[in-house]
Amino acid sequence: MSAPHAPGQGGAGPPGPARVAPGRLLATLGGAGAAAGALIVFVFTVTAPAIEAHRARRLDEAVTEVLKGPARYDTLYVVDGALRAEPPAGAAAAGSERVFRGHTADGTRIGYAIASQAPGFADVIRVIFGYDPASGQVLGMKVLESKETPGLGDKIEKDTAFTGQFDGAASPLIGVKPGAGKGAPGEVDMITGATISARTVIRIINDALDRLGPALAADSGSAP
Amino acid sequence: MRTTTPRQDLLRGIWRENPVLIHLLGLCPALAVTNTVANSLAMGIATFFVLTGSSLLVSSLRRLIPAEVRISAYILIIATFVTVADMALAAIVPDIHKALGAFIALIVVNCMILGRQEAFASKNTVGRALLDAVGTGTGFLIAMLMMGSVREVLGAGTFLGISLFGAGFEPWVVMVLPPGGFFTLGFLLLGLSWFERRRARRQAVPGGAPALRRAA
Amino acid sequence: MRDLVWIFLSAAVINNFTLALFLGLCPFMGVSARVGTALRMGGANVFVLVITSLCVWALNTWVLVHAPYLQLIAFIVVIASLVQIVEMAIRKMSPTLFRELGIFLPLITTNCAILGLAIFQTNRGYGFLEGMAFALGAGAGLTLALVLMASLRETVDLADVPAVARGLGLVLIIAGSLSLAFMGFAGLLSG
Amino acid sequence: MKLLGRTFRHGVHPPDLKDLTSGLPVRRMPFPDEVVLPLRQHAGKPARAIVREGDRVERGDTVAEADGHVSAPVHASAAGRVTGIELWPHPDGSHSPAVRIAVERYSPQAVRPRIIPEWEGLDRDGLIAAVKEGGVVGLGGAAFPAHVKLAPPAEFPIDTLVVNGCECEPYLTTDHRTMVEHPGRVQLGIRIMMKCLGARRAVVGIEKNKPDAVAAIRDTLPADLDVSVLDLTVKYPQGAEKMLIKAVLGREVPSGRLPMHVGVVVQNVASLATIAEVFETGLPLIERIVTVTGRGIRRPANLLVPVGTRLRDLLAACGGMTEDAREIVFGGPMMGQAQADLDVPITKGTTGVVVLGAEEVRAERALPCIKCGRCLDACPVFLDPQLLGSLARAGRYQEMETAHLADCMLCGCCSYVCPSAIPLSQMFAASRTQLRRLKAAS
Amino acid sequence: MTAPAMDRIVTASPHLGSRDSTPRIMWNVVGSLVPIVAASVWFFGPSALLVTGSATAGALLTERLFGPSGALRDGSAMITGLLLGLTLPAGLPIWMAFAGGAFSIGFGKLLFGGLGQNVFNPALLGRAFLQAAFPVAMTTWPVAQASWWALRGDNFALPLMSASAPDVVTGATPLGLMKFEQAGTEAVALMMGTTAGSLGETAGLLIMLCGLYLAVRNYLNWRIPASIFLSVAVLAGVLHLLLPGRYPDPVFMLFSGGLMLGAWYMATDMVTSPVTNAGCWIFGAGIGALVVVIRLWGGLAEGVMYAILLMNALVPFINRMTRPRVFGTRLREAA
Ligand SMILES: Cc1cc2nc3c(=O)[nH]c(=O)nc-3n(C[C@H](O)[C@H](O)[C@H](O)COP(=O)(O)O)c2cc1C
Ligand SMILES: Cc1cc2nc3c(=O)[nH]c(=O)nc-3n(C[C@H](O)[C@H](O)[C@H](O)COP(=O)(O)O)c2cc1C
Ligand SMILES: Cc1cc2nc3c(=O)[nH]c(=O)nc-3n(C[C@H](O)[C@H](O)[C@H](O)COP(=O)(O)O)c2cc1C
Ligand SMILES: Cc1cc2nc3c(=O)[nH]c(=O)nc-3n(C[C@H](O)[C@H](O)[C@H](O)CO)c2cc1C
Ligand code: SF4
Ligand code: SF4
Ligand code: SF4
Ligand code: SF4
Ligand code: FES
Repeated sequence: MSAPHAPGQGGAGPPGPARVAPGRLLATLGGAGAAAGALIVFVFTVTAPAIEAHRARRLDEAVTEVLKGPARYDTLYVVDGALRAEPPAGAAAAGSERVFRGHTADGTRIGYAIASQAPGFADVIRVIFGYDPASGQVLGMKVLESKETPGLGDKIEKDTAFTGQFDGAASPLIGVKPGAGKGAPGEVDMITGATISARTVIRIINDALDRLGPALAADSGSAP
Repeated sequence: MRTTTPRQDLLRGIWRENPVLIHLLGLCPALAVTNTVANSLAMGIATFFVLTGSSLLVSSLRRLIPAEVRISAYILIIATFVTVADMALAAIVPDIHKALGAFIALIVVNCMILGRQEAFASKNTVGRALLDAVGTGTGFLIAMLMMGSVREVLGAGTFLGISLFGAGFEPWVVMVLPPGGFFTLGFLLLGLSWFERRRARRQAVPGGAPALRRAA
Repeated sequence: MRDLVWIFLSAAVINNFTLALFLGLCPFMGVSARVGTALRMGGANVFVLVITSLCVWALNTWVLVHAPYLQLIAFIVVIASLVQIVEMAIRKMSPTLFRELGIFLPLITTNCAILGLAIFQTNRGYGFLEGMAFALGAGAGLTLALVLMASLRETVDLADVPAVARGLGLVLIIAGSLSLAFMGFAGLLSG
Repeated sequence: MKLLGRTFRHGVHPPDLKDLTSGLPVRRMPFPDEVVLPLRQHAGKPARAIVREGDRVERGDTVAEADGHVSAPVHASAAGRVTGIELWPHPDGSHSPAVRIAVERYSPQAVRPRIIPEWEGLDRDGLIAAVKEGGVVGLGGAAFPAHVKLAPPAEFPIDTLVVNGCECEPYLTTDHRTMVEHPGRVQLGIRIMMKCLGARRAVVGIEKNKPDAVAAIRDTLPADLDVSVLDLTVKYPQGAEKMLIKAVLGREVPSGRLPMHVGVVVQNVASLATIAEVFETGLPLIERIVTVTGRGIRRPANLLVPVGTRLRDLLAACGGMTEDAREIVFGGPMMGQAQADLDVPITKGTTGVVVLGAEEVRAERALPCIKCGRCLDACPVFLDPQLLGSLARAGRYQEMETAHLADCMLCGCCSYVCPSAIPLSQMFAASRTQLRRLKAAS
Repeated sequence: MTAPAMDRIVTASPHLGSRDSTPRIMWNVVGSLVPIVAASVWFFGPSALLVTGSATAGALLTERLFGPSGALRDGSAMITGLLLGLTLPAGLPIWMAFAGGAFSIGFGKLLFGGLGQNVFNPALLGRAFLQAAFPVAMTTWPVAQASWWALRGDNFALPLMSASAPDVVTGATPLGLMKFEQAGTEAVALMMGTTAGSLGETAGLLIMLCGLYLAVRNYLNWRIPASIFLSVAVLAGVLHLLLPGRYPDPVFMLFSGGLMLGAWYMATDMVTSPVTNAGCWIFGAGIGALVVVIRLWGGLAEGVMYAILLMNALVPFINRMTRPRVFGTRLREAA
């Protein structure tokens, strides 16, 4: 790996700028790092409230939409298959699943908002939906994130005829071809040309309810 | 050092040496986030900001940064500006921030930015580095907008979300899908190359081409 | 298990890292003229991606929970240094492997595929195994795209490509066509 | 393999078109007014002229002698006067030095009395010297001096002599007539050659479309030697020596090597008959059988032609050409050389003259290669002509070399099958020249 | 002597050539497509002619304008146009079919240098482009209507405007039924073509006959359709035996969708398939496997087009791996 040396250079060190003492290297890098860190922390402190507010607003809107306007909601954590009010301690905190329990102004429980996901046509689809264990009905559904094809798969979020069907649909949901339904309470008409996306949404909800059903039932059975 | 006028420093990057269309640098964002004009604009501005900021800092620190660690130092500086841009976008335009996703963070590794630091900012005065960064950044922004406009207009029939052709228009969905990105850039390059060749032919026979054609 | 398989396939073919997510385009355009080089570049990428996935998982689990705003800088610094260390280790232990892959390592330590993997893995909250599946899938996807492109380019090299399309114009059109073809994998394993 | 008949893999099946002449006995052509004897009628170094303008020569006299080991002498094919040694059109398309002889009108064309060597009495060296004196070269196409083949280096012992009676080119019937009319000579040639080579056995390979030739050779098989006859599938290029060795012995001559490296020497039947003639009549190679045929010739024939006869005279002897004659080819239509000049002489290696009619020749413009792969299925040496062709067009000669251009034997099968009429084998010949030039330059 | 009429030529050997020429092969393929186009008109009425005609017009016009002069004579652009047309639904606006034909030839062929130099099947690239550009129009399959004369769908939508006939009666293709409704279709219906689908994906038997004609005349490499059918039949057969309820039987898999047209006419495009016979077996087996994977586990009902395009991309690689051993080389290495 020896670079060709000019004869007069005495062979010491690579050609190019004069060698610098390692101390100075460290000092410069350290200095730059510290300055960069400081700048980032500064910007972070300035922007953090706004970012947090956006995040909260987004969540708020979603929960509000699928629970049909609760007066307030609590955040619950799924720990070992049961719902807890406090996050689990330690490292697991960040990764633990959350559900949101909505209440009317007078404190009656409306139901739970649950976020879940599965692979759709293009990529993972993430949805949040409201569910009332007491009646076994889905209260509403909103797609949080999807990359489905514009004009086809994106109807799962843009087509109100599709999203509207989830309001009050009995679980488990049954996906049917448009017009092929027999009028059963859990039927949801899928979207022609986007059967995969529509079916994924339905499956996400059914799977999430299979998984969390017992915990939700237990929680809604407990005293308010 | 190269002998260029400040005017050249500024204008060079905008078209003649456009980073995307001529040097094919920074292709990832040019393809990944140009499915709408708004995204292209945001990405272009963020990149512009990072490029100018980094160039400023790198050129002012150029005597302090030892050659051995210069690349690391540049990346550190760039990463800092990117983090700042990322947080700023998240705070100011959260929806666009969400749409751009990971690609804001990926500005760090945009070869165009590092390339300008290594090739220009680290060797020139603050003023010239600034001009160069503004030129290059604008060039990038222009390329992004060209891509974004073609893709949004054809792919959705809208420009910045405003419908152009009315309800009956059949959008060419492929244009906003990944293949459309490749096709659009490919087509832009073909067009450029066609223009380039035509001009070269014209210059080769100065003023003579029409006459020749008539004679033939 | 099915999730892991999906994560792998997703990065490899369904949403191919290069052809659908546009990550790693520089090597795709630059190192795809010859099949042999493309294969080795792909191999080096797999290698770095796996290391990256490990790093990111460790950073996310133990460090970044405390300082999320340092994410980007931490990724870059840690990945770059770790790859450097591994490179030195390989050079010591297996000079042949180093000759095959080593020369590519410095080039890709901080390319966008690597950083992209780090950020996607973080955003999607992948754990250790998922991260591995993701890294391997991404590596497979990059290698596949590189090798396909290289062998197609070797063929097209012998064609009478019109002057306007010579160079990257045609490469982009081929990439678009490949991307179209890969749409056939859309929705795989989703039903 | 046995079931399908003995052959090699790949190759093509052009129409054989031999009916025009296969039944016609060989007749002697009248002597022309002039013969032109190129000094280069064989592979290797050209011969050195030993006559001068104005010299009188008898039929059979040496006019040029061998220049080195891989070379052969040239003899006067008719009595007459040397009118010059000058550049003359050569069948390969060039102009090259030739001895012109004005033939004596009323000469009996008798040969000088000479000692006919008694072959049984000669040892190996004596036999080889006699063959060299006789100017015998391979009559199968390449005109390689026969005495060289008779003396392979000691480190490559020869166990088998393969006798090439395939004549797989369409139209040609030279070897066919030789076998039918002179089976005894062929057998004597085999005997002499086996003695020189020390070969244990000889195998005669004949394509199945010549049953009378197979029968003639079979009927004359010697009792005391291990000589056998194999009838082979009709397929071009069955007669190419590497393919023939594969077909009759199952041996594959390694790439870049010669038959002797696998213990084999291949000799054409007509060459063997000529060797025998040297010891039967004492005459050197001064005349040969030439098939003059094709849709463009009025009276197709198998003629015994003095070497050096000009094409013009030969055509005249066959009634001239028809109206729709389009192309005159020396050799078979697959590998032969098209001739532009009617003054070119017949040489020792000219197996036939084929005058092709308008509807036979291929005059279409080449279209782009459509990657149909037919050329790969045709190439008997398993090259990828399609790839070689693209590389040739791009001028990437070095890559052609790694793609085994050197193994191409220019048989033309690939060009024959190509639906886009791409002159592949021609491109390969040109590329070889280019490659040689590049190497010489560097 | 009689001087011959002197229009003699001097060319390089060989001086004979086989009878086949590229235009001859191409026009034979065009001829063999005529019955298939006729059948599509029989099933779908004048719409079929409109759609195929405009796809062909798009292809021919592009070749004429931007291709080398006289290129139309070789007939390959005609094949591209016809085959593209046959893969489209009868109700497609004809401007889309035209655009598809133009894309096929322009981007799929001419940009690579014209005939013989393209790496992807132009017709399929055009179809893939249309499918990605207009996914709704491309998956709207009109079914038989009351009158044979009635136009289906929205053939006459204005250029750049969408097909929005609300009254069109659409049906699901047999594969769509299988995939999204777990409903089977009778094999006889599939073979005779009385199902919904693209113009040329119905009437499997007819396509097979026309393809066989080409195979017998050696205008296509029979190994490709053979290996496709073999691999589809074997894979689908094994899966069907394991889980008969979940996976359809092989006969259905062979005769549904575009498999027949794809296997006989599109995978066999010599330009975009391997040059070696061994390569053709691999190529076909790969297509078959991808078809089964996409149909049974993918998000799309039909995968023939994508399978062929994906394998097209592998062709240079396959060619390189299956290049035959040059005569006499192994022995040399041993020596
Ligand atoms: C370019 C393209 C995009 C597609 N996008 C979607 C999509 O976003 N969601 C989906 O479920 N199917 C999508 N499809 C799949 C097909 O439309 C598929 O056939 C459809 O899901 C079947 O539904 P159907 O039986 O109701 O027609 C897409 C297909 C293509 C060709
Ligand atoms: C493509 C090709 C075809 C040939 N066909 C014949 C043939 O049919 N008969 C023949 O005697 N020699 C044929 N030859 C020449 C033989 O390879 C070989 O040189 C010859 O048989 C050696 O005998 P000779 O030296 O007596 O001519 C052919 C050569 C090539 C390259
Ligand atoms: C350079 C060269 C050297 C040869 N040396 C020998 C040799 O030493 N012994 C031999 O039997 N044949 C030798 N041959 C003859 C070939 O084996 C072959 O018979 C001759 O080239 C005619 O082959 P063809 O008519 O198939 O082209 C030699 C040929 C060439 C071109
Ligand atoms: C058997 C056969 C099949 C063909 N199939 C296609 C095809 O599927 N698509 C196409 O565009 N051209 C096809 N062609 C025509 C031609 O090969 C094609 O346009 C080339 O790809 C153009 O370079 C076919 C030709 C033949 C002989
Ligand atoms: S550096 Fe990375 S992000 Fe930038 S263009 Fe290259 S590959 Fe894309
Ligand atoms: S270094 Fe790697 S990523 Fe960058 S241009 Fe080269 S190959 Fe591309
Ligand atoms: S000419 Fe050469 S490449 Fe062509 S078939 Fe004969 S040996 Fe093969
Ligand atoms: S036979 Fe001709 S067209 Fe066919 S692959 Fe060979 S060179 Fe190409
Ligand atoms: S005639 Fe058959 S090889 Fe010469």
